[in-house]
Amino acid sequence: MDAVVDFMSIVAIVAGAAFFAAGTIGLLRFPDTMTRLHALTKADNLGVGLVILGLLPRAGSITAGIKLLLVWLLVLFAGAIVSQLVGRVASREPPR
Amino acid sequence: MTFVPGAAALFILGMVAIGLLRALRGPRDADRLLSVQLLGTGAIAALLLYGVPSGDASAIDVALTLALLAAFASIAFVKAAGGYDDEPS
Amino acid sequence: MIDALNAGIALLLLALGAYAVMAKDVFAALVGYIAYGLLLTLAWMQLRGPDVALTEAAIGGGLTGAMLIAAATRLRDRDAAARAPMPGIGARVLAATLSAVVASAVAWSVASLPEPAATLAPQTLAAMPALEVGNPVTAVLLGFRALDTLLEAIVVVLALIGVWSLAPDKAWGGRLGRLQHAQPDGMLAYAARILAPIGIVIGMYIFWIGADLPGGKFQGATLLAAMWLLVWMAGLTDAPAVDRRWLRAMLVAGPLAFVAIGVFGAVQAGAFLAYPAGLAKPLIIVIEIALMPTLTLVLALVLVGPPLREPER
Amino acid sequence: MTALPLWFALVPAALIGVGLYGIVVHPQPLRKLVSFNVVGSGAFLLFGAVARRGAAVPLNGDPVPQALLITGIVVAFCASALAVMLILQLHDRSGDTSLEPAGEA
Repeated sequence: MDAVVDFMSIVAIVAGAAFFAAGTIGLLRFPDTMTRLHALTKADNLGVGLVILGLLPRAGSITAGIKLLLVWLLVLFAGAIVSQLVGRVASREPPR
Repeated sequence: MTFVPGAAALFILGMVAIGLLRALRGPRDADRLLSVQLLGTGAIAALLLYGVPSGDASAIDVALTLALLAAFASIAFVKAAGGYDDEPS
Repeated sequence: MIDALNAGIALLLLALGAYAVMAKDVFAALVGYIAYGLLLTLAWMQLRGPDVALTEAAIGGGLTGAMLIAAATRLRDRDAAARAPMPGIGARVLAATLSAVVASAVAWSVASLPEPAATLAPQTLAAMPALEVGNPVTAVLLGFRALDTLLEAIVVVLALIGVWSLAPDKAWGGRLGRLQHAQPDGMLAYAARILAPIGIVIGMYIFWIGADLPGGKFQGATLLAAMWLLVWMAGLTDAPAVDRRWLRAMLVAGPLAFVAIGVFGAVQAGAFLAYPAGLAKPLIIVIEIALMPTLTLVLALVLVGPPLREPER
Repeated sequence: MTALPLWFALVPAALIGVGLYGIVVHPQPLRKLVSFNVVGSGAFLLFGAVARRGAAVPLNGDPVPQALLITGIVVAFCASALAVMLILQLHDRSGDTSLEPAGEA
């Protein structure tokens, strides 16, 4: 049982790291601000989400687990707000 | 069992550091800001990957603080750039 | 792997610090500086200073970035100083040489620090039971170096008074800062309504655990200040007028309570800021609670700025 | 355990040098302020490395410098905020933030 949990935890962490790689590549390679915003939110939402999912079994206590989930929720929320607001500013200027 | 998280922390940090090249290139302020946003989330992930498996409880509190203030610089930017005043509602 | 992480963080810090100084574009430099602040938080964790990391996360990761970006966006394009020429190549080489000499001197003095390292950690640990707090950093802040903390609380209030003193004469007595335009049902107001309650809980939590775990009044107050600023930027509340009595009372309440407890110690225990036996923990808690509103107000209002609007009649 | 982490001793020294260069050469006050903060954080990091060096079981670092660092960071922030407000006031009243005497700028 422990081995299964460990395995899942490692899979989730590696997948999370992969989303960060995807976010970076998107941020560097995509042609304009809006598409870059799209790449960024994947790293925000799924990258951090999967990393935290992988860390949950190692959290050690219920409180620590709840705080980890709260971190993810806050990151999700911040990502949503930032993409709305920055997207609004970017859409008012002509694309460069 | 701390090898994978540690390596992942290093990898993520390296990735978001490369993402900072976008801050170098721009061309817009918004683009530069995005790379910092990515660095912020990467820092949160690296912090947790490093602190949680080694049993460092304070790492979660630091990550909580960073996550709470993650949107702060961007909000200040949008306010100051005037992107908010004439928002269609 | 720790070495690789340390080396990576340290080199990235150097690169970002250099970028923040050297970048051509002002905004790019500030973005570099904000990234630098985020990395500093990681560096403090690696240096095993979680209390410092929390402070840096709250101030360097949040308030400083917002302050610099807001300032740069207001100055942008209209600021002739940004286009002023850099000094000539000769002057720059001279400056670089001078800076290199200073940096080498610092590096050399670090390399020749005495072995074994001087430390006050054992003394701190030995004296901590008398203070009944579990976090050694809090013990230092409010125990052995309480005078520093008192002076700091006074200095930050002075900084706010300095900011206020920039007010134009006709605006004195008016509300602080500029009016924030916002839509009550807009995106930003939504963000503030969701984030502020969560942030206040987290801020109080960080404040409360400070007695025994990393955290405390500075970190907690910074978070509360950030949340108030968020609500203010969203236009959901306005800054108070500079001449409100409650505002001034709260600003001086923290330092005054601190001084009063110091005098109490001088009478009861024979030295300024000494805690009578058995009363250490309650007195420390009183000081922390009294300083909290003062610090929150100062940290928020130094970013709001001086009063700029004429007083309402 | 008490060995000084080399990276966190040499990099801060370099940061102090870089920041000092920025303070000298930048004509714009806001850039000078950022450079000044780089110098400050370099000094803080150096202090933190010394704190780490003074680790003694069971502590991971000397709490005295760590406590001073916290007060230092808060005071540095307030000083920076005051400086930013001065720069903004200079801009509002004179139209730019040049430090040159009027007529020469």
